[in-house]
Amino acid sequence: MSNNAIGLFLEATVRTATPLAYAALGELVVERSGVLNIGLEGIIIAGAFGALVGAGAGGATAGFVAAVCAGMIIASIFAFFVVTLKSDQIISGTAISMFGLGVTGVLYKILYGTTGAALHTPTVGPLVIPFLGDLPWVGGALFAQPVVTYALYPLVVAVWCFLNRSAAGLALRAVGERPEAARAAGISPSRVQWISILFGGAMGGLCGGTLVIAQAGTFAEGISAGRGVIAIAIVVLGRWTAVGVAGAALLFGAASALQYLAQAKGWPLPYQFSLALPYVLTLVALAGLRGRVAAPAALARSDAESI
Amino acid sequence: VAPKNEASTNFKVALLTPGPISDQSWNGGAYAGLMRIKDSLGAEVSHIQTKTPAEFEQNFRQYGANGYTLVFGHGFEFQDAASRVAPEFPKTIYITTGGTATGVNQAAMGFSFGQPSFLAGFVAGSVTKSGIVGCIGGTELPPVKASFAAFTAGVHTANPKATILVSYIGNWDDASAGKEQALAQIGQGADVIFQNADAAGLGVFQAAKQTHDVFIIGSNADQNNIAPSVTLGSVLIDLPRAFMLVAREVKSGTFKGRMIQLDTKTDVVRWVPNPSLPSAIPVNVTQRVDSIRATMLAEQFVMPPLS
Amino acid sequence: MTGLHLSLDAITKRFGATLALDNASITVRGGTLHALLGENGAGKTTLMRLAFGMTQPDSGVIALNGTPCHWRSSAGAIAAGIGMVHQHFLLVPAMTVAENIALGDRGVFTGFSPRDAADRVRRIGAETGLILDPDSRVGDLPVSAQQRLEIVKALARNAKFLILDEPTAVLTPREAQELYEWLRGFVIRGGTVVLITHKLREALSIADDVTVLRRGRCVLSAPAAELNETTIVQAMLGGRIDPSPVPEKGTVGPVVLRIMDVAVDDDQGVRRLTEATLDISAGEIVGVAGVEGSGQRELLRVLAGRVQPTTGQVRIPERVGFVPEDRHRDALIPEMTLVENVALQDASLRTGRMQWASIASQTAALVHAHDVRTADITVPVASLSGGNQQKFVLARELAGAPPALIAENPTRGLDVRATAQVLLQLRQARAQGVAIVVYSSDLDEILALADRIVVCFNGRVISTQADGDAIARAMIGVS
Amino acid sequence: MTTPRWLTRVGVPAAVTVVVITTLLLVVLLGGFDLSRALRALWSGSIGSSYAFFSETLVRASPLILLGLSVALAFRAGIFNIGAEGQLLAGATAAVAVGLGFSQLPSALLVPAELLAAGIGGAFFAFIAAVLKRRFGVLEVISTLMLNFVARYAVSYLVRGPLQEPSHAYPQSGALPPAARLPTIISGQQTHLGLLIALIFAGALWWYLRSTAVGFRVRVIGAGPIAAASSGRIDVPQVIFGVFLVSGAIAGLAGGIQATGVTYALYEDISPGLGYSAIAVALLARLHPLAVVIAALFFGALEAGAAAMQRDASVPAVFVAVVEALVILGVLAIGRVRTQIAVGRLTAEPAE
Ligand SMILES: Nc1ncnc2c1ncn2[C@@H]1O[C@H](COP(=O)(O)OP(=O)(O)OP(=O)(O)O)[C@@H](O)[C@H]1O
Ligand SMILES: Nc1ncnc2c1ncn2[C@@H]1O[C@H](COP(=O)(O)OP(=O)(O)OP(=O)(O)O)[C@@H](O)[C@H]1O
Ligand SMILES: [Mg+2]
Ligand SMILES: [Mg+2]
Repeated sequence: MSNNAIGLFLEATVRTATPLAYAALGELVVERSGVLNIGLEGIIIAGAFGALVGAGAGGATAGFVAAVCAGMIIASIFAFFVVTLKSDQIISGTAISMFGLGVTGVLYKILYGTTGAALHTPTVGPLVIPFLGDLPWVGGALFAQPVVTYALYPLVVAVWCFLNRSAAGLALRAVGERPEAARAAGISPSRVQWISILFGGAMGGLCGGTLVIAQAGTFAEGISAGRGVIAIAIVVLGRWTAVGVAGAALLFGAASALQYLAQAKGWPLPYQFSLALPYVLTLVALAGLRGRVAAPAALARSDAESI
Repeated sequence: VAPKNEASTNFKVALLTPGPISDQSWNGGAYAGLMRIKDSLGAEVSHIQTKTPAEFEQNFRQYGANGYTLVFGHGFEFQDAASRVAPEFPKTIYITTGGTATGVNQAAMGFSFGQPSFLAGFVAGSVTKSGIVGCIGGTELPPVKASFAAFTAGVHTANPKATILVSYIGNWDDASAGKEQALAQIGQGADVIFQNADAAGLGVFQAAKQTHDVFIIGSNADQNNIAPSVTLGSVLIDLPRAFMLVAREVKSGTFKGRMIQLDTKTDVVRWVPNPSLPSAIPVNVTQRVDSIRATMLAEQFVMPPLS
Repeated sequence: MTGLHLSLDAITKRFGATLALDNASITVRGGTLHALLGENGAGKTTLMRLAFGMTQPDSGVIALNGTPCHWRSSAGAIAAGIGMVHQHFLLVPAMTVAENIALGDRGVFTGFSPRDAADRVRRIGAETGLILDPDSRVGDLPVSAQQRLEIVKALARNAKFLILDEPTAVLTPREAQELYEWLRGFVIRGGTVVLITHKLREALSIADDVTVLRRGRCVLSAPAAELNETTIVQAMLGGRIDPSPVPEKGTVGPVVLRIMDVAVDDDQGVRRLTEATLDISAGEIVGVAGVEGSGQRELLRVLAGRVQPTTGQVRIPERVGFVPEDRHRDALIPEMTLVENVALQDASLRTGRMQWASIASQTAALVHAHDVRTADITVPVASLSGGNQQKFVLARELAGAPPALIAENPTRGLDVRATAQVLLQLRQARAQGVAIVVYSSDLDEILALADRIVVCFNGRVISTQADGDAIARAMIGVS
Repeated sequence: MTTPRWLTRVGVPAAVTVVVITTLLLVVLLGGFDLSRALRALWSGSIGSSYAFFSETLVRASPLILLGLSVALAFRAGIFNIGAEGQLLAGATAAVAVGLGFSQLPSALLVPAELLAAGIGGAFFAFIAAVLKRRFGVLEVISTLMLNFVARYAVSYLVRGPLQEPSHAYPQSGALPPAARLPTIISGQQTHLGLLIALIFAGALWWYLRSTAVGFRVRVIGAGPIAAASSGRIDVPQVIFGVFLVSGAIAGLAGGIQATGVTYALYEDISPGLGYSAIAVALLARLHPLAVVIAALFFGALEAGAAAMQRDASVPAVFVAVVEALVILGVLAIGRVRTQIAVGRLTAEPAE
């Protein structure tokens, strides 16, 4: 492969990984607080829709703000059910997914009619960083991307620091591992989970926002296309750590980029094999990562606080 | 949305689509057809979006039981269910757009999508500078495959040495993945891309908007307005027209179960160059296209052997 | 007035049908050490959880230095300077010691530095003698280390008022001694302590005041100087304990458990036990002593057939009763009913249909014979008080007279009467010819119970004379 | 506490119900369609007529019962198998392959052979995840999820390759001959034998978990794996392996009855995410096999009613999704359904 081909492949890798990394970093924080948000799909699509409306009204920045807000609104419904009412997380998540997909479809229909929004949404293009952007191979992938990709680099560090180097992060992890112990230490598990779910909503919203404003430049009813589920898988693959999640998102991005490349190069294999590649590679990576992996002990436990 | 004047008639028409009607393509076109039947023929209409074969049959049966006169299953995938249900409800006429199954009260509409696809291919083959032309589909369905084959024949007629790349996105909604597939093909040198991916195809237009000197050809609906600056034209199926043809027959009682082939001559399928980009296609190419089209109208056109 | 002065007045607390506290009152004078005593299930833990804000009373007033407090969570109590050491540890197993210590530091932007937290752990260890490795994962720690961590956690928060719920139950006598000394010093420096314990002698020797609870009511409250063990036991039980006749020691029979040259490696491949050779015969009780991590844990599990040795020969019967130290995790399924937990024993050997009716009647008989206090045999085991869970495990493992029984700390957390009962049951089993191995961190208990004693030191099993000093020396490797 | 208990018990669900209904009305107002018509459609399309009940609701519920049982069994053993979707596809594929390959066999042999193949197909797909778990310590929650996608693309390939119908025009398998189809069990209705099979499995699983020693071991492992190994002396990894396969087989069987009882051929989109709905079904039933039947009926009725809302009340699909979501949330708020399992128990440790 030529230098250029590798560069393009890496660019596609980072582009594909970016929205996934947002959603997965949010989900990471949510899961570390003991909540499994299967409703992430609904949050992402809400973010995408928010971005469409916001960007249409006030430009790309407004689009991202609206995406975050939309994600948080859906997330707050989820939080109300699983934290306040202590309903089953998986059923609630399933319903929230459906709700997100449905409600955005409804609003889309109301605001844009049956003809849709087409490609008139403002978008953000790549912002090339001088010198770095011209580096061979990785220049395009790492330093000629939209701003949202750059924002991700410090975000990974920030999430890592928050979880591992702050008292609040410690409290959040304790809630995910053993809420009774957290309570005994004077921490309110409900409050922690509410906040983490809202954060997850904001990040899921950004995932949707990225899809619309930095990538597709449009909205379609199923545009989240299973990314919520993939993000949850990425959290597991990344072993519930910020750096691991970033790596897993990149791995998934790379596998997808390879898939695009395989098809574009006309490699002689059925296209379904190409499409299955990211999933198979993830499995192989997991099998290669032998060893003890444990989810947060109180994950998906809805009786957590009733000691 | 709700039917307003139901009193006038008991001409009831139903439509089953496999995807959302906001896709500005296959499904949106069919819904426009249904609306035209409602407005022009005063029919009472019903629409349901349903994707799984198990439900096709159930819904066909319900429409039959509820006295619908005409039921469209929008896609070849509906034909098995239609064949099973049609004999049970002889008073209801079942039409599938695609497929070949027919019966007393069952018809299949075939679109000679190959002819305009050939013309589009001819344009693409003439316009390409790199000699590399791409096709991007949602999933590999018979009409999509047939259209790509005819397109390929057209490209080779204009430019025998051209290379054709074919990629499938794997679904019809993921506009972001559609864009990545397009970027991967552009990375391989493609400078004209023929897309047939409904909502996901919007991403293909977006990719071209962000790249220099890449043109897109749309499918199914007139997609010339989606991204007028990069669209060469659209291979159009005038679904409202096609639906009206059948609905009139049914309403007037002249309908016979048969294979209804709709071609260039019926003006249901046609190649529509983008009027806002008149200079993109050289005049001599346009002339050649018109002369080939004339042979089609005269039913003298012979498709070159498809590889 | 020095220190924090806490009073709980006319407190009532119900859990469903259970009246856990019935108009109970207690006054803890600032700058004193107050012992809270009572039999299992008397309501001690519940009363102190209320004082710590973890639950709220149905009625009654909690006042600190005369000011009524209405804490909605333990955050309020912690802020007021109260710390609590929980009987059932409230630790986060997946985190390190240092992280558990830092947990509960307030503030959104407060940082967490593992190094500072580790220093804190070491400093407190140096001050109190409660030594812990700051970087080890709590889930991997033995129970006694977890107990130390619970105490260190409360101290790290600079509590001025400490509640300790049975803190010495799993400590070695030496560790307990060190803790008590430190507590006295804490009180002298102006701290206040409430100590819940079942070790009456110790309580009397270090407490200033004593309160006794019985069935949710305060039945005695007086300065320790005015009390003796007999008056306390009478108050606790509402009468005297009748000394049961100690069953005759039967004759020692054939060898039942035999291990030869056994070695055990742990998951990391570290050798935990080496060259272990031991015979245990029917009708004898062998006591095992040793400081934690000396190999006794592995020895007991090999004898119980729960761990396969890395090398060496093991000859044990198919069924061996086993009472593990962490009964909550290793012996019981708390959410399942008593009946199901009886069925759990040797579940792998069961075939065909479950004979629920007969298992239920077996359970009823066990519960009756061993005086397990429970509302019903179809309630979850989790609803039993800790002491009763312990009795229940022992009853189950002794059922049907297995050829051998292995027990770790069998009287941990039991009140005087229950302790006496357990010891009696072990002796009765010996009389019936069961081969018994008992490990206890309480040397006195082993000395009182065992026919012979082996000491584990550094992964080796050493036979020694049944003499306190000799054993104590062997335990620390001095001969 | 200041809030009386009864208020939280009754007040919160009541408040949520009000909110849910208000949202529903709001959605209706926004959409501009007729609410009473929509609700009537929901009712008449699900249980309001014998046809709706027997031919729509029950037909949709049948695979959901089996899938719900599959999920419930796995979860009971502490296995977080969310691969019912992939196992269903594998089962449907195997059933169709056998049905087409041995189409000359008499129906009495062919149909059982198809269903057996479906079970084996599902078990095989679970086997992959079970081996990954046991040998490589791969958490099944992610491996089964990934395998769902793999299954989808595998079916997509098969219906265009080895299993494609004879004319090679359409991405679907050939149609099963009548002898290879599950018979219907009520004349004039679409209810097929699969329903009976599903009900039998529900009863059998209930009996098995409650009354047999093996079933008891499964429950014990799910509730306390460490105590199961220590006190019960159970070979936990081995039992888990076995349960995983059985769970996969039941999901595969669901695919089998769907292919042989409803679609009569293999299609790419043969499952509209039934395997995912099944997780909600199982949890709503609190993993109780008999309750799974009821939960599956609820979901089946909801889906049938939802289709009727689109058809008869012109409620667009997206509105229908909102209504379905609100109904589920309403049930959650009123029933206060809580999880019975802690995913965190599922620590994967490679076997040594
Ligand atoms: N959360 C609870 N739910 C139901 N019952 C409870 C709860 N907590 C305590 N109880 C019951 O209240 C009573 C008092 O329990 P408590 O734990 O206070 O006893 P205790 O004096 O600490 O006993 P022990 O010496 O065994 O520790 C017991 O009968 C116990 O079963
Ligand atoms: N929901 C509940 N219903 C009934 N009992 C409960 C419930 N929750 C907790 N319990 C039990 O009540 C008891 C509370 O008291 P605690 O935890 O202090 O044990 P304990 O009585 O002190 O036992 P011991 O001192 O003998 O170890 C515990 O055994 C606990 O498991
Ligand atoms: Mg207690
Ligand atoms: Mg206790």
